[in-house]
Amino acid sequence: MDTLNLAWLLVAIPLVSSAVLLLLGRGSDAWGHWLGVLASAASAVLAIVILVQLLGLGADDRTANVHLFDWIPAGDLTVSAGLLVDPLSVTFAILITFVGTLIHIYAVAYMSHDVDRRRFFAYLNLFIAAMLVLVLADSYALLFLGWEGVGLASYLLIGFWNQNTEYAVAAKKAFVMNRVGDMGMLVAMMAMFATFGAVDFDTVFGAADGAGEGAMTLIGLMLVLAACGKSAQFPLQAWLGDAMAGPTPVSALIHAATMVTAGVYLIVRSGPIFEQTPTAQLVAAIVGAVTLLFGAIVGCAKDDIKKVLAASTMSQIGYMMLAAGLGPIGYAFAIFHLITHGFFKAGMFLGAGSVMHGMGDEVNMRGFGNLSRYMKVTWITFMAGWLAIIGIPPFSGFWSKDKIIESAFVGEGWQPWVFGTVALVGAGITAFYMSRLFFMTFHGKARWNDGKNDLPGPERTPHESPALMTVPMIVLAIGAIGLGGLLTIGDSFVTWLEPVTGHVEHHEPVLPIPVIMVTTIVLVLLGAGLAWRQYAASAVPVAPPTGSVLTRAARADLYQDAVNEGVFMRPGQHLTRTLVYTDTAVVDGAVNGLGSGTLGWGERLRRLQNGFVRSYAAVMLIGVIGALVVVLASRV
Amino acid sequence: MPTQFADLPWLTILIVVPTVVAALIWLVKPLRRAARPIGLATSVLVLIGVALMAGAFETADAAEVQFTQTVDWISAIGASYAVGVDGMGLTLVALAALLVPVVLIAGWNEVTLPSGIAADRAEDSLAYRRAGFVSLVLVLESLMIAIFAAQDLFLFYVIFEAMLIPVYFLIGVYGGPNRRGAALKFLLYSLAGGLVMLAGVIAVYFQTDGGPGTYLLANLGDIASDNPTLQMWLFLSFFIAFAVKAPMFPVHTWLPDAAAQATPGTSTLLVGVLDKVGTFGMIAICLPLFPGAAATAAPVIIVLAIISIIYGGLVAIGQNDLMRMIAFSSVSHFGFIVMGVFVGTQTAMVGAMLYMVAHGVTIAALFLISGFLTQRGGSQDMRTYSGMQRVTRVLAGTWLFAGLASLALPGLSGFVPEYLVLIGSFEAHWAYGAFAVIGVVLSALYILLAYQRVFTGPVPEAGAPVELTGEALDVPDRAGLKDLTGREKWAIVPLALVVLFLGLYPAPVLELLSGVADQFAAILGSAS
Amino acid sequence: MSLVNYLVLSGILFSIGSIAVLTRRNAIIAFMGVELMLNAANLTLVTFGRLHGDLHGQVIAFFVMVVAAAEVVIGLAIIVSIFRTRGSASIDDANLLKS
Amino acid sequence: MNAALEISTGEAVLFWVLAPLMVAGALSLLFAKRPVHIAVSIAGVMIGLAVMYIMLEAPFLGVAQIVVYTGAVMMLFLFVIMLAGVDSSESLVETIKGQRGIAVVGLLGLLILVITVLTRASLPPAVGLAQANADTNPVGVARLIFGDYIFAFELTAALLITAALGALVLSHRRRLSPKVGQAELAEAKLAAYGKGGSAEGVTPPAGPGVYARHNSADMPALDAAGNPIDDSVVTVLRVRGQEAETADLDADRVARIATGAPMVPELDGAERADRAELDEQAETTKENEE
Repeated sequence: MDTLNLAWLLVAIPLVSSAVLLLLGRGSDAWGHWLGVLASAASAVLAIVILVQLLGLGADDRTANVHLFDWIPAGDLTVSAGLLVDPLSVTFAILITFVGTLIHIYAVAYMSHDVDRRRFFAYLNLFIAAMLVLVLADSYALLFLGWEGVGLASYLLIGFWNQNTEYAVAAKKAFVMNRVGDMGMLVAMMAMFATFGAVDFDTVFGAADGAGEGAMTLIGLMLVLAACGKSAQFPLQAWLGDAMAGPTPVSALIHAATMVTAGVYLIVRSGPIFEQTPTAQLVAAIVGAVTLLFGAIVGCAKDDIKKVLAASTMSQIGYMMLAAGLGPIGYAFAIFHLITHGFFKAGMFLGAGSVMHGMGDEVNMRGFGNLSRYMKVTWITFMAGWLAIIGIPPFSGFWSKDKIIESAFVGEGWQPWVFGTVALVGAGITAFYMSRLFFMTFHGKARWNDGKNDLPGPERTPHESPALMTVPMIVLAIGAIGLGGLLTIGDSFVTWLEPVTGHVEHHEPVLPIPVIMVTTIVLVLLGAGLAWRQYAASAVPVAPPTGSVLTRAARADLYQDAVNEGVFMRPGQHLTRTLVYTDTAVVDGAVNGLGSGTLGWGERLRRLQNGFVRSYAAVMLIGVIGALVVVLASRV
Repeated sequence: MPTQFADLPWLTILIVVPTVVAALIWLVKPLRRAARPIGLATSVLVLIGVALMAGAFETADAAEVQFTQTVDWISAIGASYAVGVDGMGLTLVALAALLVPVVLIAGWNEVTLPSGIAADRAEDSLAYRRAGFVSLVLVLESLMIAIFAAQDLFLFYVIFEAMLIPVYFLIGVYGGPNRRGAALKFLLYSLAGGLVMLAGVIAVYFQTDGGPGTYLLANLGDIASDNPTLQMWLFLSFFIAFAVKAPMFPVHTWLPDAAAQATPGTSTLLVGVLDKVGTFGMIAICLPLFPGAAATAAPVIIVLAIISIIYGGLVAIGQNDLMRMIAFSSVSHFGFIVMGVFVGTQTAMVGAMLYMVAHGVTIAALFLISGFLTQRGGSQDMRTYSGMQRVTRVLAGTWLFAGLASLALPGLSGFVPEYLVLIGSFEAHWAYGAFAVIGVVLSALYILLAYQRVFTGPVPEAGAPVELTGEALDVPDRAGLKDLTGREKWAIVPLALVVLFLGLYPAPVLELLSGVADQFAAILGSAS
Repeated sequence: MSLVNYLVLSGILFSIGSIAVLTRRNAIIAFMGVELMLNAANLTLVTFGRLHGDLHGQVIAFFVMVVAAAEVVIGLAIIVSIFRTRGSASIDDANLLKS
Repeated sequence: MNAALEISTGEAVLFWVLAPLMVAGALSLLFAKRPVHIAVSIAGVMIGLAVMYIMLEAPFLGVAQIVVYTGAVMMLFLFVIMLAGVDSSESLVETIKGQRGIAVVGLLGLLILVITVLTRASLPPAVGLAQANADTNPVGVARLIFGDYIFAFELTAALLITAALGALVLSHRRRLSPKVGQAELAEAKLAAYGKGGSAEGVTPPAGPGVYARHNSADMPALDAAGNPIDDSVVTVLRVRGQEAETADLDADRVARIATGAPMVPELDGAERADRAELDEQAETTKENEE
């Protein structure tokens, strides 16, 4: 297991490179980005080596604990910094490093005009390192380190162009909402320590079934809360849309492929805990279902290409959460969908970035149209991603999503029907809005000013992006096409994950599988067709129409921000203002009042001291007489 | 360890040397010009001395008081000069010894001339003022080391009060425009606390059977155990003094003024080390001397601590003055420490102890870097800054680094202690942890809000007036501010290293602390 | 007639002396008031000495006299030096106690 | 213990004679204006006290009282008054607000206190010192002083010496400037005059106006204009108000003095003749008288 012991290098390499880039400063501007790419690629290679090694082993000893050092040896609580190398974490490591490397390469070109490109790559490497810590950690404490680390990286990258105040605010919003989720994580860990006296996976999972359901439910719910924060699930989803303020490669890597899926990872990893608490599982499933629809609806109304993709990310992660909430039968598929989604969504984001690159950073799809003529590669690759996400066989999205829908129908009582239906409808809507995006961007009539037509807006000269950008897109597109099918052959992926997710024999859905599959495809085609009729065949108005109530609501993200502001922000601001006033006026005022009061009394008493010896003598005499009187009176 | 090495009266040497040097700098005129290098050299020597001492320290029995030295002082009242450190004392002494040189480096040019000094006398009086600053800092260092090493209650009290003197002058002479008021406020607050404590000290004497060595902490156990009411009064008399020092809600209001008026260096020592005396006293004196009362009062104190956590966070969010913001954030952090001390679980206790060190380093970095900024910008009002990240990149980066450490980002110094305190408190009672954890979100808010207001956004062009609530003032040229100089960077480097060390590999420090923590947590545990 | 009369007399003298100290501004006169008070006290001592039939009263009175003499010397010297420096012997002019 | 002594009538009479006088003398403290008067009357009070001591079978103390107080202390007072306070006859108007009131209250309080105490007090029957003074009072006192009180006595000795030294120190004034002798003084004055300063001091100050037919020093000199020069009369006289007015001279002499005309008017021959006779007669009468 020698290379497994080198797993720490996975983290160390990008971390060191990031540190170097940050510390050397301007000195490394010239070659900094290449160092970043190199570091990411190196850990990608290492990850693949480890994968190969694991594949070479029997299914049962595919789990390795690599103990590094004692991190927090605090008497009762001892947390060791150790890596857990098993199929699940390695899968993630591959996804992170591989997609990450592609996006690094893409970014080299995409950010070439930015003076701070070096800093950008430093942050990207930092993110890779943190994300790897997250997935490789062998204890919740260490996982939390990565968890917050990716939060930090996302904060830095969303606010990368923080000279624009809105971007800075968006970054802060993302971090703070994540923190709300992290509170859940912390409470979960507190409960774990109170229950098991430890927070490392082995101990916790080992003792999980022995512990009472109450504690388990608390832990489970708190973990779900954490997952919501990180994966932008309802009700903590508000930040993801604003997070699109970051450069597109960031959106692709962090807010589509990897970081936002950490929540799903957390729940799957914590499977043994959720086993003990159906309540938490159900909550997770419901959250997933709600977010699934939520994202889909929002996606239908947005005109900003990146926001649509963000919404779809939300919705797709909703699928994964739903699957993860279904328990062991869903775990594998959740991860499966996560992987495929990582590929095709990243591809589409890069495509969007390439479109923006060609269209002068325009993001409004109503200003696009008929771009397929100008940027062929982008068009093709994007099409691959599109077909994948809407689930057209044999594209990878079909395999993963279909499995989730099937397993959503598994079970008894009301749940399979509700979840299944939601999943189905979601699939339909997804098809609609993704097709809308695709057609509005690449088909229909051109709605931008090419200098000849008399359309408003600055003149655009759409062009294909350089190879550095297109190559990663192509690679990801291939993944989007083939990966799903490849991993489905003989359930290879599911069996591969079994050491972690546990083996589950096949359950029968409440509906026969063919029926589900056909319904799905029909719905998808319906949605796509609808989109085609509306956005490709007929002209798209450049100015957004008023639209129905639902549309307007969806454009406003179903008023989630309004709710947040009304419920948390405004009262919070009032509270702080009041407290600040109270602190100075009341708490401090009392003290100062005491002081000035004393001064006043001093002033008054001072008058008695007129400095005339005779009056002092007089006072003395009176005092003596008084004293004598008292003494004698007491004698009487 | 080599015996003759360990037998040296380390602590006494470390206590005496800075004071002597300070006196020399102050009295010998020719030395004044070289006051700063001499002072720096001395503090570095002390740091080395502490390092050697730590090397000779028996980590195995860190709970034992080591390097002890006891001499009868005022045998009539049983007071003696007794010094010695256990694991906790050692770490805090190390903290003090680390911060002093850093402050001296960072504040190299901090002391400037007051207006209205004749040009011909300018050089002299500047040297004079600087010498004064350095020697005050050195005296303070002596006292800080002494108080963490004091093993005699009376000695502790004397130093506790003596510390006020240098700090008073550091604030009142070298501070900002409103320094005198702030200094006076600090002095009165502390004296009030100290007075109550004196009453306690005297009362303790009458609870013992007198004789030499009465006040040795080693000889003082469970005072007045047979009379809970009396013990409660005694406990309060000490606790109030420490709460003022700590500072806890609602006796915290001296801190923001002091921090806003004092020079960054002074604030660093004040909040970074001196305030730790409060929590240190709670652990080392309140718990062993009055276990029963401590156990009884614990719930109330913990509630106050939680209030401090949340209240401090919220008020910090609402501040416009950078230094005041940091001060209030400290109120919140001290809430965590006090909670960790009194929940009575070993985990929380060790967390609290580690928190003292970590917070000292973090807050030092925050204060000093903010000081670099405010001295450049000539204003502490955050509203007069914007987009500094584009102008002073290193400054912004280091500030964010320190800020993240302060909001307990895992991997940086703030996290491990906060994590331990939270986990330990939850172990004691779920509500403690559940409420305290709100502080985690608040800390993110006030730090990042400050970062957003100061360092992000467009860089204002010179002369453009910013609209403040009420008054509008012209922004001096922000785009022209210089980034950190080499000296300033070197002042931050050691802090940054310690921050990372405490965040990634706190094991060595925890080894020193956990033994002591066991001991004190056991006291509270057995008493309740 | 009984010895009480002596006591009453001394009381009256004492009162007069004290009031003089209070009311006269001239240091010398006030000082004489002090002397009168001392003597009144002496008278009481001697009277009681006789009343109780032992000499201690007289001895104490004697010592009072001696001390009084010393005190007068010093007091007058002070008055003189004050007069020299301030050109006045008024008590109220010497109110340095005030601020 | 022998029987309670009864006080002889003579003593009573003497007491009733002395007491009012003493009180009256003491009251001068409150009402007299001139320090000198007060000092003298207080001296009287002291003597009265001395007599009372003797009446109270304390002859030694009585004598000491006369020696110490009347002889030394009060005389010292007089010196000081002459030195400092002669002209400091203050007005009895009170300057400190409420001082009088407090004083009166204090007076009444004291008196009431004393009276009540003495009336309520139950004194033992008086014993008298006959026994104690068996071999003369001074001896008895001396036994005590040099016996029980020897230490206190020695202390008083020290005290007295200290007091003397203290008085020296206090009244000694250190010379801050070099001694100015007559020569220096004269030079300085002339130098000042040369610089156009006043002629003050160069010309001696006017002495009192001593004139024919009027030769007392209380008469102010007259300046050229015939106006009196007050400074020419000794301070003490002026303070005491014993200064004579020029009005005491008849107007025409004042005029003559002013104009410098001879005091004796010019005479014609006849007049001169009988004037001469008159003079001769005066001579002869004088001789006869001798």
